[in-house]
Order: sequence, then structure tokens, then C-alpha cells
Amino acid sequence: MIGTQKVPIITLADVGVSFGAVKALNDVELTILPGECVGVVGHNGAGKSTLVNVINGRLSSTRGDVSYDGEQSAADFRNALLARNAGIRSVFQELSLCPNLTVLENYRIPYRNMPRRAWRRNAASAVRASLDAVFPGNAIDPYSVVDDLPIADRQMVEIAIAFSRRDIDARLVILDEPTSSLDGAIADQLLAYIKKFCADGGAIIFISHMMGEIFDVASRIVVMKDGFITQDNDARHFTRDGLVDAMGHVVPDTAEVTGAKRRQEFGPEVLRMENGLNARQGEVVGLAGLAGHGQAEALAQCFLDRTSDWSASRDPAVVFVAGDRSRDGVMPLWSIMRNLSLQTLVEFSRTFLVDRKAERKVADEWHRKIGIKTDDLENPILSLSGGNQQKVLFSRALASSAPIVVMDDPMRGVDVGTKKEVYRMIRAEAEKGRTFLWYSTETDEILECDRVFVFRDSEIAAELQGDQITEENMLRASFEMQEAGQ
Amino acid sequence: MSRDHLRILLPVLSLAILLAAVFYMQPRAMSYFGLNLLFNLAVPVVLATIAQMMILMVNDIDLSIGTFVSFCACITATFVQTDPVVGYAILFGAILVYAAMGAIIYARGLPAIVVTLGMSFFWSGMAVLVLPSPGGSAPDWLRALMTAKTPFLPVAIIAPIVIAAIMHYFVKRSALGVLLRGVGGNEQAIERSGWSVMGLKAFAYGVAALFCVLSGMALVGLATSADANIALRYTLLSIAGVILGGGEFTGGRVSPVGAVIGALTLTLAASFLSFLHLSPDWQIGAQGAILIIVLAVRLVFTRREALI
Amino acid sequence: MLNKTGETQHEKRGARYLLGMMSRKAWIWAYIAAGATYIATLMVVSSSGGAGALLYAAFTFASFAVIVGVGQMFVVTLGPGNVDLSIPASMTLAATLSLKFMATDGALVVPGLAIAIGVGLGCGLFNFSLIMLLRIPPIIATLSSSFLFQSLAIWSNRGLRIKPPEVLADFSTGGTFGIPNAAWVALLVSVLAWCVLEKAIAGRWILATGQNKRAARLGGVPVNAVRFGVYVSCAVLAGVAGFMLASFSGGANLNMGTEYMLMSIAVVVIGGSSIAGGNSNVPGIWAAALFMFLIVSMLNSYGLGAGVRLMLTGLIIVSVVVLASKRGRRV
Amino acid sequence: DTSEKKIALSNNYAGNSWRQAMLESWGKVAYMAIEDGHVAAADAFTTSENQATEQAAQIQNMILQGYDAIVVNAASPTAINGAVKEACDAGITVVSFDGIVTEPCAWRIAVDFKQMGRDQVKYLAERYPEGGNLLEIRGLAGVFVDDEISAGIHEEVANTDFKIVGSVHGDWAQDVAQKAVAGILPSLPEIKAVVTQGGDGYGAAQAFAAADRPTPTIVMGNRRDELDWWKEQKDENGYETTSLSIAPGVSTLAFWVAQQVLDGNEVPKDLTVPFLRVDQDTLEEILAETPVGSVANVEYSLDDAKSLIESAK
Ligand SMILES: Nc1ncnc2c1ncn2[C@@H]1O[C@H](COP(=O)(O)OP(=O)(O)OP(=O)(O)O)[C@@H](O)[C@H]1O
Ligand SMILES: Nc1ncnc2c1ncn2[C@@H]1O[C@H](COP(=O)(O)OP(=O)(O)OP(=O)(O)O)[C@@H](O)[C@H]1O
Ligand SMILES: [Mg+2]
Ligand SMILES: [Mg+2]
Repeated sequence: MIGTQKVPIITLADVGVSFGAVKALNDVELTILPGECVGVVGHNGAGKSTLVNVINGRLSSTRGDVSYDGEQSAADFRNALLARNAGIRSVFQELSLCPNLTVLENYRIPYRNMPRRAWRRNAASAVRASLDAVFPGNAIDPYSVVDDLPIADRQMVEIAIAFSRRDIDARLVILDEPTSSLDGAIADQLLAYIKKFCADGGAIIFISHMMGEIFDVASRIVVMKDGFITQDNDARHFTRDGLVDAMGHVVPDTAEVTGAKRRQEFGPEVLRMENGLNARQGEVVGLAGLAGHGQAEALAQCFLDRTSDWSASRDPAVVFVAGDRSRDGVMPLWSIMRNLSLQTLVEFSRTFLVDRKAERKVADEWHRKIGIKTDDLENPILSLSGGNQQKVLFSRALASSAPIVVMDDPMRGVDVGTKKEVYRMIRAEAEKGRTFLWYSTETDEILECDRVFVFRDSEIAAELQGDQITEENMLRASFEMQEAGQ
Repeated sequence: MSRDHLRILLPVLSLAILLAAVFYMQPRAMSYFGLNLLFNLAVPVVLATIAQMMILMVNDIDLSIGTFVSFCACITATFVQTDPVVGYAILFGAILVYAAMGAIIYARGLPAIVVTLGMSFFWSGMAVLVLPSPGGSAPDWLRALMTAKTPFLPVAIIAPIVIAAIMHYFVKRSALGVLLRGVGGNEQAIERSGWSVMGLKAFAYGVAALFCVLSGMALVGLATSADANIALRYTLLSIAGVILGGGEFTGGRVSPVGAVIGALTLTLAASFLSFLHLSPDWQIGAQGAILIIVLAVRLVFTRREALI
Repeated sequence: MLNKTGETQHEKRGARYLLGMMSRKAWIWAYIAAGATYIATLMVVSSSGGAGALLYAAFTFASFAVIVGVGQMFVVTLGPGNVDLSIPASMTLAATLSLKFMATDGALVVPGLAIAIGVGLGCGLFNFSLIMLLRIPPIIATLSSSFLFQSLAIWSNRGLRIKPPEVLADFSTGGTFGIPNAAWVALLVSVLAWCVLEKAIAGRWILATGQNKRAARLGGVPVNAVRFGVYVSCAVLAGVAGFMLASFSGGANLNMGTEYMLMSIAVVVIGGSSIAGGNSNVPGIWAAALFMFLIVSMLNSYGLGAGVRLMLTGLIIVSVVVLASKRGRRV
Repeated sequence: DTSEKKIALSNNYAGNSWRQAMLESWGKVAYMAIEDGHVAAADAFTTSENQATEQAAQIQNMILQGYDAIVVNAASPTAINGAVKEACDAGITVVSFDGIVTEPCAWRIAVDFKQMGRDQVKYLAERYPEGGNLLEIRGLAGVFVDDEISAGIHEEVANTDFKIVGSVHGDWAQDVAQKAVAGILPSLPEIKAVVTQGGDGYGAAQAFAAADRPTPTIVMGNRRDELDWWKEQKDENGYETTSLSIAPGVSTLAFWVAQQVLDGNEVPKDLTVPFLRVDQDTLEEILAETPVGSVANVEYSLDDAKSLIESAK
């Protein structure tokens, strides 16, 4: 235990944040004590990331007071410094490593007063130690350049750096959707470490759309909705369903969410790749396995092989839903509408000009259908929360008539309610004869699939069908080979 | 690690091949005297290339390097010679202006290419004001330094090695270098950790300006005098040098050793051509062709991007 | 990319509206600057018809900058590192070959123009193949190819200055409805460019490619076709501009396009295009081109020496860019 | 005997018709001289950009290649002095012409550019003793030749009733000159005459025509298109002017001077060549000799060089 009488690490009193007309946070009261693990849940755009940024001092609140270690901060602009001195560290929703630097150099960046002597060696051992502590058994080399690492490794590095040893010890670590690109096994390691960290007197704020993870680690759960904290209570007071209800999600006006029956009959084979990956018409094919084992590459290959660098077709064979938003999906300077319509420009126009009416119609339709949280589609895409940006990318692909949809871990950061809705949409589209290739790091998403290929070292290790598709089988397939590999 | 090494391998190889070709065609070049003649004018280019590298490192690009080096050369050949205190004060002031330019570029979110393009007119005007017609003369010590007869290796070889070593240490090994490259890689990450990106950019620009000043001085030391247009081509030469040395336009991926080698390669390429005795019609075109050939070899070395 | 931080701009609504609009249309500043220099020049204009004459001259010479500027704009829009430095050489080569072919024969004007366009096409293709096949960074690729084009121009005509056919010279120096013919051509080019950027699917593709090439490709954009089109059209426009300029000034010189290297970049960026790609505009190019002409005229008219003139040009460019910038950080 | 000697031409710019004519003259004389056994080689080198640094490197390469003499048309009178000194130190004869260098060890075949400026004004003063307004078209700022000619013009103007009411930089490029003149014209009062630095005359005439202003007396620079235009005007309305410039063939003179130095003859370090002048009477004659699109030219022979050297002693 760090203190006996438990001074709160941070206290927010009546905090509000507005972005222009958008009120991202309202009347937020929150106190975090040492030893607590606070799970924060809420729909996309509920204000979770904004809350995080207020706590770590990066965003000055429009209203209200923030105090660190029980002491009121005098001026807003010093909050970042105070937060740092109070031992508050963050892992952001968008990865924030420098891709051109090595892992150990990235450790140097948040460590402001690092001793200069032999800093490389010291940094390497500190990162190594932290990586070993949080993710035992990983093989990340502190000297490797971040850009060369798969996204899962990058996320692990970022988490490890947040927990690493520095001059000021970590007392509160904020994790904003840390598991979104980790596979289950790695995520479990993280959860175990978090529990240990809290038991040793540290505090955690854990943001996730995975209810299972929340219930696993959180000692207290905060539910956010539309910028308000609607519930803040001991984890034992919540049930899974209760939590989902409490969050409420923003797709209320669509038909009820029905888990459509899994089909048994499929059309002819529409896709076969060299590595054996194949799909039939109307099928939802999952790509599973540990993160970074070539699934994304296979998907990209599938997309690139069937589309051209030189021409765009009025009826494309395949469309792509990106998971790594900023790298593969979002056009950062554009409005939501332009982002949404990119893929379908050719399809909806009979000339070489953009059909603005059709563009607006499609955008409005998907705005409603998938519940993009914005009041104006002309707003810049970057004003959307992470999950909502993801919804735009989803709409971009689904609006097209392409018979094959390739999805590269498309649900990163999408909230539970929307996920359900998207599952339903996928089912409905598959029913109409569309084929889906779906790579996911989430077991529940893979369980939605009709057939699953488990990847290992860029090869297919197992093909599972029907009842074979269980978490256990998938894990066995991915781990068997791991053992074999060692 | 290995990718970094690959990146540097190409510049080293192309320099080696060119050098071998030059030695083959002109065995006389294989001497203390010959090496000095081949490379002494590369020293200011190397310095200017390092300056450009500092700017590319923080994700910007500097189109005013040529005119700025010319300006520094004009100051060196005039004020530094006649009135050292005023001369150095002006050069120091110019470095501050550069640093301020970096800060403004960041603070107002300006495209560096535009600001530096505008500034290139500015420096060019200043240079014309200082030296309306070519002239001035090099301070004696500078002339002596640039033409010193050092033992074993000529200044022309020692200087690039020293510059490469110092900059490698500074950019690749020091903690400050990490931050500067970090600005190029992910500005936001640096900012989130509480560093002042503005300060870092200003610093990078300041260091770049310092190297430009050095480049201008070295140039005057070699040429013995200056004119307002003396180094105009350093702008493009320095960009080409950084790229040739394995650097990239964005993402903070630069290599000081590569940049130095790139600059040497470019200088040598021009010499190589003059040893070929081409028809005057095609001499200019051959410069382009050799640039293309050297850069095309990169194809073999750069990893095929996963996508596109 | 976006940081939801740092910029809690508590904007006073309404009052800032005008400013906000102006900062969104960055080219307004270029027009203001052009207008101001025009007025400042008028102060020293003595002759009665001087104001009109100055404007006429400004439009004439701005036209060439606009034509190459539009091409450069498309290239610059493709994103960081994309810029065409071979414009002057392409202009020279196209002008040299076409004027040599026409050999002052008025009947050959159309084939002559076709040759200029063809040369532009060839230059663009060559540039693009360096960039695409050899993956040489565009700045260096176009710089290298410009040396080659220049050698070709030297080799083909040894710097001899051949006059344009009479009709062509008359057309390019003349005017219609009080507006120089060159300006009509530039206007046509810029309207086309505006349509492409604002209305056409191709424009969206260019903008998307400029922001994030990888994401664009995954979003169904044929990125190679886009880059091909952009580089080729830039070179073709350079060819046309060279053809016009040579006809206008009485023949092709080996050094005729030199100033258009910096000029084409300057008009693009002063005109308010984001050099980071993905955001460009055509009206600004006109403003910037007029401004670049008028500023030199103004400083010349005030009798300032070359040094002061260059210095002020630089300072004014930087000031315009600073004024036109959005407050706070870019996203 | 110089039949074993090798001479190189270091040229800094090839981008205009004057330089092309110069290279051509060099090529001609070099070919003949090698045929006749005067020298073993006479290679021409041009830098890709008009830059002193590049030319200095080029000269250093020539030293390495073992040339016996280097003939230079320099980008800057001072900025390549370092390289020239190195060449001299290596025992190489350096002869500069047109763009001369100030390094004492080199020979200079200079054109008195100042005089060229003065002569323009003198001619005009003769034509218009009452004086009037002048427009000056200059070359590239910061370059020696530009400064010299302009200084000559200004010096002479001080002795006359002329007044320079406008001055623009045409960068020695036709289109730039035309543009600069068009831009300044509206602010100028009536112009009596235009003084130029060579090659800008046609552009200036065009700009005056475009602005609908009376054509002043424009001093020309021997380019074929200028002479053509002059002829046209002369036939039409008796237009009078003069035209003067340095003949590109001076490169051949420099060649012979270098050969003479190599031959062991004593040659004064400073030689002056007259510029080539076209007058109202000689216009047709010179026009007939000048190829279309080129520059009026004179090529020099060994004897010309010898007599020049004699007269300078
Ligand atoms: N810079 C900004 N400008 C305008 N609006 C913003 C900005 N940043 C956030 N918002 C808005 O604030 C609200 C809260 O966003 P926040 O990122 O905190 O959501 P979140 O709960 O983290 O969502 P997700 O689960 O999708 O990550 C959203 O409606 C978002 O559109
Ligand atoms: N030639 C190479 N050299 C170095 N690194 C490489 C090379 N090829 C691929 N990589 C890296 O290996 C990683 C594995 O790629 P892959 O796309 O197969 O992962 P993945 O399973 O799809 O992971 P995720 O979907 O989580 O990004 C990539 O992130 C890439 O950065
Ligand atoms: Mg969020
Ligand atoms: Mg995931």
C-alpha cells in the first residue's frame, strides 16, 4: 500500500469539456484511490477518451476542478506536469509510439529526467524488464524499430512502457482500449498484471468495450453515457446485462437485434487463395490465430489481387474494411461524408462526375443505420470518437455492392451495442449472398463466423467448421503450433 | 537494426563503385593530392546536406538552404573578414532567425516548404545587398584551415568523417537526437510526453542554420571569395544527398552517415562524368542520368512495401 | 491524428465567423495581397491608361504561371515529397521542338501544338516511370529528368531561336474582349482543373491519394492511375505553357522556363493549397500568380534595387502565408 | 611546339544562344587545330547548372586529368579563384575570357563591360543631345557582368541630360525581361531609349508594343531576332539604333592565346577585345552572316591572336 490513509490520486469535481457546440463531458465527479481498478465503459463517443485526457492533464476542462494528490491545481496548463509528477501515465487509444524509433528510444520519450550515462543500456534493460513483467514470454527486442513490429507488438510495447520503472513511480495507469489489437492470450496476461499492480497499491483506469475484461479486472465500474457519468459503483453491483443496458447504445431506431440462424447452405466457391484460404458465396469466413501471424497480410493480398492500381470498376469485386484506422482507412482532412462515400463514388455515378445527391443519400442512410454519433456529416472525420470513425469505415464498405467484403479486425473500439448491430448487418448481407472474410482478435467475433481458418506463421494451421468453431479449438490450433515451433 | 544497416549499405556501395571507376579512369586521383581535389568542394556540400537532414528529420523541408548558405558566404567574405565581431553577430542573428522560423512554422501550422521558399527570396535579397557584385575575401585562418596539409589524409577526407561521426552520435545516439527524430516520427507522442515540440523544432532549425553557416564559411575558405549566387544549387543537392543517403522525406528517418556519403557521392558523380569526355550537348543530361542510375539501385535494397 | 487536446478553442460564435471563413478559404489572403500590391503600384502609375495596362499585363503574364501552377498543384496535392521540378525543362523542350517543327509556317500551328502536347506527354510519362518503376522520390526524379530534357533541347536545336508563325504570335500576344488570349487559355485550364477537383471523381481520388495513399488504395482508389494522370497532365500543361510562352515572346530559348520552377511552386502554396496534400484550390492560383507579377512590378516601379526587391518579396510571401494560416495547430 | 598539349574549355552555362554559338565556335577551332597538329586535344566541358561551385569542381577535375591549359568562361570573377590557383600551382595555364577571373596567375581576355555600358549611353547622347528618360534592363542580380555594364551606364548618364527612370532585372532571359518591362511600363513616363545588356531588346520591343506605347530607341545585343526586328522597323519607318555585344567567337581567341602561352611565348596577363558592334549601315551585312536564331559572331585565327598579343605588349 502506498499510503495508509489513502489520499485520492485524482479528484474531478463537476468537470465539463466542450468542443465548440459538442459537450463531450458534463458534470463529471470522479475520485480515484490507490489500489483501485476502475473500469470505464460507455458507447462510442460517450466521452471516455475525453475523460482520460482531462485526468492526464492534456486537455484543460472547460468547467470544474481537477486536483492531484488532494491538491487543487492552480492553473490548467500545468495539469500535464502535475499529472506526471503524481505518477499518472496513459496508454492512448490511438497508438502513440514513434514508428521510426526503436523500442528503447520510445521509452526515452516519456522518461523526462533520464540519467544520461549509458542510457541506451539502461533503457533496454528497463523495457525488457517491464515487457517481461507484463507479458511474460514475449520475444520483442528492445533494439528493434517500432515500425517493423506488428500492431499487437506495438501495443504491447506501449503498455509495457507505461508500466516501466522511471524516476517517478507509476501510481495511476490509464489504459484506453489497450486490448483492442491484442489476442486473447496476450490480453489475459495484461489483465493478470493489472490485478497484481492494483494489489500492490497502484491504481488503474481501464477502458474497454469487452465486458468480460471489465468484469475480470475492475474493482469499480464507471458507466458513461453522452458525456455524463451515469453510474459509478462497486463492480459487484453490476451484471453483464445490466451493464449493457446502463450504457445504452445509439442504435435504438433499428429493428430488434436478432441472432440470425447460422446457414448451412452456401453458394459456389467465390474465392480461393494460394495458401488455401477459400470462401463460398454467402459465407462469413473467419481468420483467427494469434495477432501478427499473417492474417492481415492475407486479407490485403486478397483485396489487392482482386482490385487494380490502374482502374476502378463500377462493380468492384471486393471491398475492404480497415482496422488500423489512421494507417489504412481514414482520410484525415476530409469530412465524414467524403470519407464514407470514397469507395462508392464510381458505383453511384453514371458519369465521371461525383453524384452529390447519391452521395448525400447514402451518407444519410448509413448515418441512421449504423448510428454515427454526429449532428452534421460535413464535420471533419477526426472530430469523431475512435469507434465512430470505425463505423464510417464500415459504412464505406457495406454501402458498396461488392460481393466480397474483406474485414481486417474491423471492430476495434466499437461498442457492444453497435457490435451487435453490425453482426446483424453482416448476417443479413451474407443472407443476400455476400461473402465476408473477417479477421478478428476477438473470440466472440470469430464465433459469429460460418467457417474459420486459424493462421500460424502466415500459413493456415487449421480449418474449423460448424460445431468445431470453439474458443478451445482455436486456441489449441494456434498454440499447438507455437509449441511445435519452439 | 538490419534494415538500418541495409539503408546505409547502398550509399556506401554506390560511393565505392563510383570511386573505383574514377580511380580506374584516372589513377592520378588515387593520391593525397587527387583525393583532395576530388573531394574538397564536397565539404560545404556535406555541411549543407547535414543542415537539410536536420530539417527533414523533423518532417519539414528547406528550400532556402542554397540562398542561406550564399548569404552566409557573403557575410563571411565581407564582415567576418573585415569586422569579425559584427560578422559573427550577423551570423548568430541569422541562426536565431532560422530557429524562430522553425518555431513559427510549428506554432502556426505552416507548410515549411512555403515559408522556406519565401525565405529563400529574403536571404537572396540580403546576400545581394551585402555583396552586389562578387568579391570579398576569405579570412586568412579560414583559407589556411581549408587548405591545410594534414598528415596522411587530406582535409577533404577528414572533415566529412568528423562531421559524420559527430552527427551520428548526436542524432542516433544522444537523448536529444531521439526526441528530434521522434518529432519526425510522431509529433503527437512527443507532445503527449510533455516536451515542447515547438522548442525542438526551433532547435532543429537552429542546428540546421549552424551547419549552413559552417557550409558558407567552408565554401569561402575554398573559393577565397563569395557572390550572392554562389551556393544556389545546394538546395536541391542537399535534398538529393539526404535521400541518396537513405533518408526519407517524412517520418524522421534520416541517417547522418548516409547523408554525408550521399553528398560525397553526388560530388563524385559529377567528376566521374567529366572524366568520360561526353559531348557538351549531353553533359547536362548525363548528370541527370547518373542521378537516376544511383537512385534506381535503391530499388534493389528498399523492402517492397507490404502494400502499394 | 487528431489530438482532442491543446485546442479547446472557446470560439466566440458569430463574431469570429468572418475570420473563420477567411481562414478556411486561405486564398482570400492571396487576393488581398494581390489587390494591395496593385493599388500600391497604381500610386506611382503616371500615364492615364496605366491602371488598365498594368492589369492587362498582369493577366497576360499571370496566365503562364497559372497554367504551370495548375499542373504543379495537382502534383503537390499528391502529398509530401511530390513536386515536379522538371516543368522548366519540359516547357523548353516542348517549345523548342514545336517551334522548330513549325519553322514559322502558319499552316503547321495545329500539328505544332500537337507536338508540344506530345512532348509534354512524353516528359510526364518519363517522370512517372522514374517515380513508379524505379521508385525514385519525385523531387529527385523530376530534377534528374529535367537535366535530360534540357540536354535533349540543346541537342535538337543548339539554342537557335526560331520565330513562331505569324498567326500564332498574333494570337498569343493579342486579346479578345479586352482580355489577353493567354488569359483565356489559362482560364479554360483553370476551370477544367476546378471541375476535376471539385466535381469529378478523379478529383476525389487525387485528394484521397494525397492524404493517405495506402488508405486510398484500400478504399478502392486506383492510385497508380491517379499518379500517372497527375504527373502526365502536369507535364502536358508545362508543354502547353512552353508553347504559348515561346509564341508570345517570339521564340523558344533554352533558358525560357527557368523562373517557372520556383514560380509554379510559389503560386500553388501562396494560393492556399495545403502542401501536405489533399486540399487544393484553383482560384488561389490566379491570385498568387497575379500577386507574384504585381509584387515585382510594384517594387520595380518604386525603383527599389534587386536586393531590397528580393528581400521584400520574401517577407511578403511569408507574411501572406502566416496570415492565411489557421490559428493554432494543424490537425 | 604544342602538338602534344591538351587544352580544356571550362564553361559554366550553355542555356542560351550566345553560349551555344560560343561552344560551336570552340568546337570548330578545336577541330581545325587538332587536324593541323597545333594541339593534341581541346575538350569542352559545361556544368549542368550555372554555379561557381560546380565550375570550381570541374576545374579541379581538369587538373586531375592532366590538361596543360584550361580556358575558362567563369561563373564568377572571384568565386573560382581557389580552383584557378590550384590549377596554376599544378603548372597549368589558365586563360579566362568573357567571364574573367581575378586570380593574378590567370590570363584575362576581357571585354570592357563598363565601356559597353558607356558606349550605349554615348550613342544615345549623340542621337538625343537634349536627353530624355531611359529605361535600363539589367541582367542577373549579384553577377559581375551585370554590375559592370550597369555601372558604366550610370557613370555615363551622369555626364548627359538623360535620366534613368526605371530599372528592371531581366535575368538575361528574354521572357523575364519582357515580363519585367511590361510590369514597370505603366508607371513610367515617356521613354526615350532603352539600354540593355544584350539579348533583351526584342522582349522590350514586344512589351512596348503590347502596352501600345511608342517604340523608343532600344539598344540591341546582336541577337538575330533583334537584328531582324530592327531591319523590319528600319525598312518600315527608318528606325535607328545600335547594337553591341561581345562576339561568342572570343572563345576561339582564348584558345589561341592559351596555345601561345603553352608555346612559350610571352603574353601579357591582360588582353582586351573590342566588342562587336552593329550599326545602321552594317546591319544588312551582319544580318546576312548571322544564322537564323543565333548571334552575330566573329571567329578569330591564330594570326588575330598574335597581333592582339603584339599590340598589348
Ligand atoms: N477535437 C474534437 N472536436 C470536436 N469534437 C470532439 C473532439 N474530440 C472529441 N469530440 C467529441 O467528443 C465526444 C466524446 O469523444 P470521446 O473520444 O471521448 O469518446 P469515447 O468515449 O472515447 O468513444 P470511443 O469508444 O469511440 O473511443 C464525441 O462525440 C466526439 O465526437
Ligand atoms: N520483410 C519484412 N521485414 C520486416 N518486417 C516485416 C516484413 N514483412 C512484414 N513485416 C512485419 O511483420 C508483421 C506481420 O505482418 P502481418 O500483416 O502478417 O500481421 P497480422 O497478423 O496481420 O497482424 P495485425 O493484423 O495485428 O496487424 C507486419 O506488421 C509487418 O510490419
Ligand atoms: Mg475513445
Ligand atoms: Mg482486437
